[in-house]
Amino acid sequence: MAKVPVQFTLNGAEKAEFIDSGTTLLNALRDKIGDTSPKGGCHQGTCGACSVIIDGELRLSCLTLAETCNGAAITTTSGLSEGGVLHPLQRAFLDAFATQCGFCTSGMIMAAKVLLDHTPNPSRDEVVEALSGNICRCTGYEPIIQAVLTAARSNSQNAA
Amino acid sequence: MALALQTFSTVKDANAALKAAGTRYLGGGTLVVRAANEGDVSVSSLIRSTEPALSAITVSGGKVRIGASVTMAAIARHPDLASLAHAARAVGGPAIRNMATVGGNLFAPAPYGDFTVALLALDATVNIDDGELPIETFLAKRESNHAIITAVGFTFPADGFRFLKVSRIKPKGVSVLSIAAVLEQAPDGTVSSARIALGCMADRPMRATAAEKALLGRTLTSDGIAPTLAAAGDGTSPVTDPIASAWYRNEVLPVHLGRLLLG
Amino acid sequence: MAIRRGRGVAAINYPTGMNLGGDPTQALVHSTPTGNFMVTLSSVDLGQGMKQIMAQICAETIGVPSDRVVVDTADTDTGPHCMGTFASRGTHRAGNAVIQAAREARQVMLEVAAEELEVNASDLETDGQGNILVKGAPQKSISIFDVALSAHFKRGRSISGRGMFLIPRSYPEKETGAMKPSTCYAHACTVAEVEVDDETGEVTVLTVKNIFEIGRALNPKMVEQQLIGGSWMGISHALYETTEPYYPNRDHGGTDFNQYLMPGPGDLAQTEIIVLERPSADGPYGAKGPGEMCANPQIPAVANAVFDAVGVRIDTLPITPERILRALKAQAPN
Amino acid sequence: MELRKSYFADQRKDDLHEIGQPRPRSDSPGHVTGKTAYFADRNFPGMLHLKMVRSPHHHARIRSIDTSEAEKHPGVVKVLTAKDVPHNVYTILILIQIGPEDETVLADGKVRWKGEAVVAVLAETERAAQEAAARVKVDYEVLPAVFDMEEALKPGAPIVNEYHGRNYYLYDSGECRKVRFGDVEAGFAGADHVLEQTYQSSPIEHAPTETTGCIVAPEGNDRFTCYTNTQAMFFTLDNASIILQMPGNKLHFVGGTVGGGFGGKVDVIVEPIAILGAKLTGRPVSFIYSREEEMQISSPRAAEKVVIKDGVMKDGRIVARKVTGYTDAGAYSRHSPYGAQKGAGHYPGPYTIPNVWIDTYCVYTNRTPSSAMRGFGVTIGDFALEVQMDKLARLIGMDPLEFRFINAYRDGDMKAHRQPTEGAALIECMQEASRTANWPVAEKFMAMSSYAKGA
Repeated sequence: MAKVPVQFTLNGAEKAEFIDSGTTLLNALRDKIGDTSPKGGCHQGTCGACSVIIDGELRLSCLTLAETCNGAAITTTSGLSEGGVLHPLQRAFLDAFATQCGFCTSGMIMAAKVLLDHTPNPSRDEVVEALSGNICRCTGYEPIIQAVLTAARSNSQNAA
Repeated sequence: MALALQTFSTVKDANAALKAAGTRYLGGGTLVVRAANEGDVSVSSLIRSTEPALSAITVSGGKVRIGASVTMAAIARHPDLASLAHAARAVGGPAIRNMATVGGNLFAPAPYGDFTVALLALDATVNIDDGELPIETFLAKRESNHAIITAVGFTFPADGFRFLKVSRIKPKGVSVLSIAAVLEQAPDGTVSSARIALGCMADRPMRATAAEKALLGRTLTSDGIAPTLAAAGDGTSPVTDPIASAWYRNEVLPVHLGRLLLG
Repeated sequence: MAIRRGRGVAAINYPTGMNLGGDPTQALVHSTPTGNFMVTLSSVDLGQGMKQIMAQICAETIGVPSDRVVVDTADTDTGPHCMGTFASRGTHRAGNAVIQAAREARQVMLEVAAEELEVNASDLETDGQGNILVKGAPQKSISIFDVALSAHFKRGRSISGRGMFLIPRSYPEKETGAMKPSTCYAHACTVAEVEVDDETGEVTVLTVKNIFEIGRALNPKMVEQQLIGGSWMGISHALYETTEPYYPNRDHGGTDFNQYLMPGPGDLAQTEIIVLERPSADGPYGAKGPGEMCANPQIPAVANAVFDAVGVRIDTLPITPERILRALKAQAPN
Repeated sequence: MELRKSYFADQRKDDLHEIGQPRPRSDSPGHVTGKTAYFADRNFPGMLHLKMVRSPHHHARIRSIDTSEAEKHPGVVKVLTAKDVPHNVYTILILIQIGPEDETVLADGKVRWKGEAVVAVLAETERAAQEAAARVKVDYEVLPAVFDMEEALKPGAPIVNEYHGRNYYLYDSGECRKVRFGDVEAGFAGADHVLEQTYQSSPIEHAPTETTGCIVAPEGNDRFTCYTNTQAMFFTLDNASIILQMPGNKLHFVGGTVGGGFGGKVDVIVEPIAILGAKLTGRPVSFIYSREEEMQISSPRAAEKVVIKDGVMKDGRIVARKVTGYTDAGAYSRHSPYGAQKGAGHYPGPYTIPNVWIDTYCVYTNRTPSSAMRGFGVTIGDFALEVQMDKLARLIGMDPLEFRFINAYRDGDMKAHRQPTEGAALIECMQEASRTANWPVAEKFMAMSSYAKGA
């Protein structure tokens, strides 16, 4: 089987691996690099649990071939907290009791992070739209929406 | 055979590679990688091209050219395509829109392919490496297409572009149906030309030609559009899928068309 | 076109634990040398928060803060038997087992403390903060940290306990059906308000007001999580979900999250939740199982609200736009 | 959410240290940082991937199975058929003496539902397993199928499952679980109105975001560790032990952190075959349902049919209720015989009715085997009961909420299954609903209490 090189930064750290051509980014991250924070809930692009940020854009790692990410900057939920301090979104998800089984959580946080990076003070409708590609079966979404709105408020307070 | 990806810098070389058996062109991956993940073992080689023109949007003199690799997100945020933004945003959630391409959408089977419904109403042309063809011609035999789509082109209507997607899940759900319309009205308000395209009313986007005809010379009032709504279902053969049955789609098509025309 | 509004009510009860009993759960509790407590189980956390709740139950019973309790669960080499996480049984069955184990451990802990303080164990109480005090003379005290050290290194005692909870199995009487399905029941009453588009059959659930009686909210924020999520699932069952949308034709079942329909974040009803607590006689600190019943009353409440809005009864779930539209058309000639 | 502490305050101690406190969840930091380890987050060198060849038919005889091409396919390590499974015919509730064994791990001679597992392929990669699965040839003789419970119960219907020999589960009480209380026919005869209605439901999928699965690793000492998302550890271990004819002490199950269950992960469905694969190859094995399998192959909530016949008086009293409940088990029992009789203990709902007749049936059809789901045996029954209550109230021109107060059970009331009511709280829930939803009812109802009649 043809092995191909992939090289990108993952949460700021350089990564280089040889992988089978045609390997999805999700499988490369989980099986080769050992970052299991993106989850494989469907491998169809319908659940959002595998969401990662590639060069500032939200992407589904299950539908992205790893070898198309050469030179990219990839962010996953496992890389959000710095020095043991949680990212404001992570803190807000905790405080809002927005996780139950937790399987969708890291994808939700990725989707929310891209939103807040571009839209620091989103409306509720903007939050709903940003989360719309991510499925949660436990929470009924409302606690997650509230967590994102709370994180946005705490961001803007810090900035003020 | 394991799956492998081949990348070419030109469309020409990629087209040559696509002639081999078991190959398929990789756009944004939302259709092709999904199929591979789901166990479609008929494809063993994915081909893509990184030619820059595939990712370009040009707008000049009312003419629009959108490269086939342009994503729905790129269309939605392009300042010159603002009136198309809601049709681009009708596709998927945010992550899908960052991946799904114009070229891929042309091949998306019902209940997908909402943006193509818009392109059909816009009377777009579909470009390949050595020519172009009308979108209706392309759609009619898209299964037999083996050439890489390079771009779509259309003339931007001054105004009068209308688009509606009906889905059961909000804000992101696949279509019960989608409708796009490009209407021109005479100074007295009567419709002087109309192109109406429907999604999910057949296995691929289709024109509602009887409805279009019935609209000519009519005003956009409840009474004025009545013949159009009566003709809306002519020639349709809607899909039945988990979202809705063919019966339901036919029943609500006139309702939604009416709301789009009067809205 | 008309958007019609209606509201409906439903009231339900729900049994806690496996039907007819006979479903054991066991637990072990022991202290570390420095007075932290391990709860060992084989119960499964599906996301409902079993680990956190068992920590709070153990902590309450021992008399320490819950962050001094670690729950180690679901390794069959170490965890004692649990029948499983289903039938709203986790908190009730495992919670009772943990209480029994924690009580036994607490008794040893108090005996060691009594030896250290030179008093009778029956004269001691815990302050919930990690200290053991002499009743009526709180200045005379010892920390659980010191008690555990003493037990381990000085007195050779194991501060530990075993817990077991089993409701004996009930066998239904063949002819009359006399039986004991459950020992305690949770309750709910839901009022739903909907809008129905009478041209398309589309239903929008505007509000749901859920009153749940759950015995005891052991952790109110976690109860709230389950109740909000359950209420959403109930609405989802009422209006959307099916694996065979056109039965008896079994084709066209959804195979992904695009085509297996559930309400999205833009479809949420304004949801109000009120909790009543009538402690159950045999629940851990009075708790009943809220996890399943919280998704039930919305279904008939929405069905009744749809009737109230447009005057057609959809007696087959799910209540899809197609079923409503067909019923409206059938009714139209009248 | 609000706690209404004014209700039942006399029965409750509210000054506890930990109970009643909104402590943060100990597992949430792991969730928000992506560190929580689910079963599939483990990766073992040399791990094989298992893919299942499934029946394309609802009901068919298997004439032959040819795995030769699949076995030769590059990357394939093992292909398993029924003959490889030591105890291939099983039923999970055998652990609590509910038999007979009626389901095959891998189909043997016959398939009884579309999607049934026939051949398991183990390969070095998922792709190789998929390719090889496509090369397995199964020759089927299609048989007539029955999908409708009423059809299945008619004489002459195709027999779905020969291990039962009839298309319903035979309880010790006969073809259904029965409850008989008072004289229901006398009740109907004396009623002002009698209303009989039928309610039905479709199968519903649990749709957890994490699909069903497990990873099995040989420990090198003839023991096997199974990382699983089962909802019931020992229940799964003990059933695997029976199916594999392996002593339980050879099996080590690790789990307990699950990406949503809702009842969908209590079937013992992936673990035994994955352990068998690991045993026969000496390699770690991963068997994880695809999303499509989760949606269409894993057990759904059963389709149900509920027929309710009520006798009601003009003053609002329900004097007789007869319920016939049908649970569509699909082709195999799994948990359905239990769920069906759970309905018998649940009807006639939280109401005190003097004359009650209940029959609940567990019916076999060629649909996807159903099993437990959140509200098992009750959810659809509650839909039927509470829509029926609404219809009855409208039939006699009474407010639906007031109608429920008239019939609500209270402490001490005898239930149809002959247990006295304890700990009732339906009335208080309805009183609070009246207040919260601004749905006024007569003062006498607001003055009622669950504690005792007439109080």
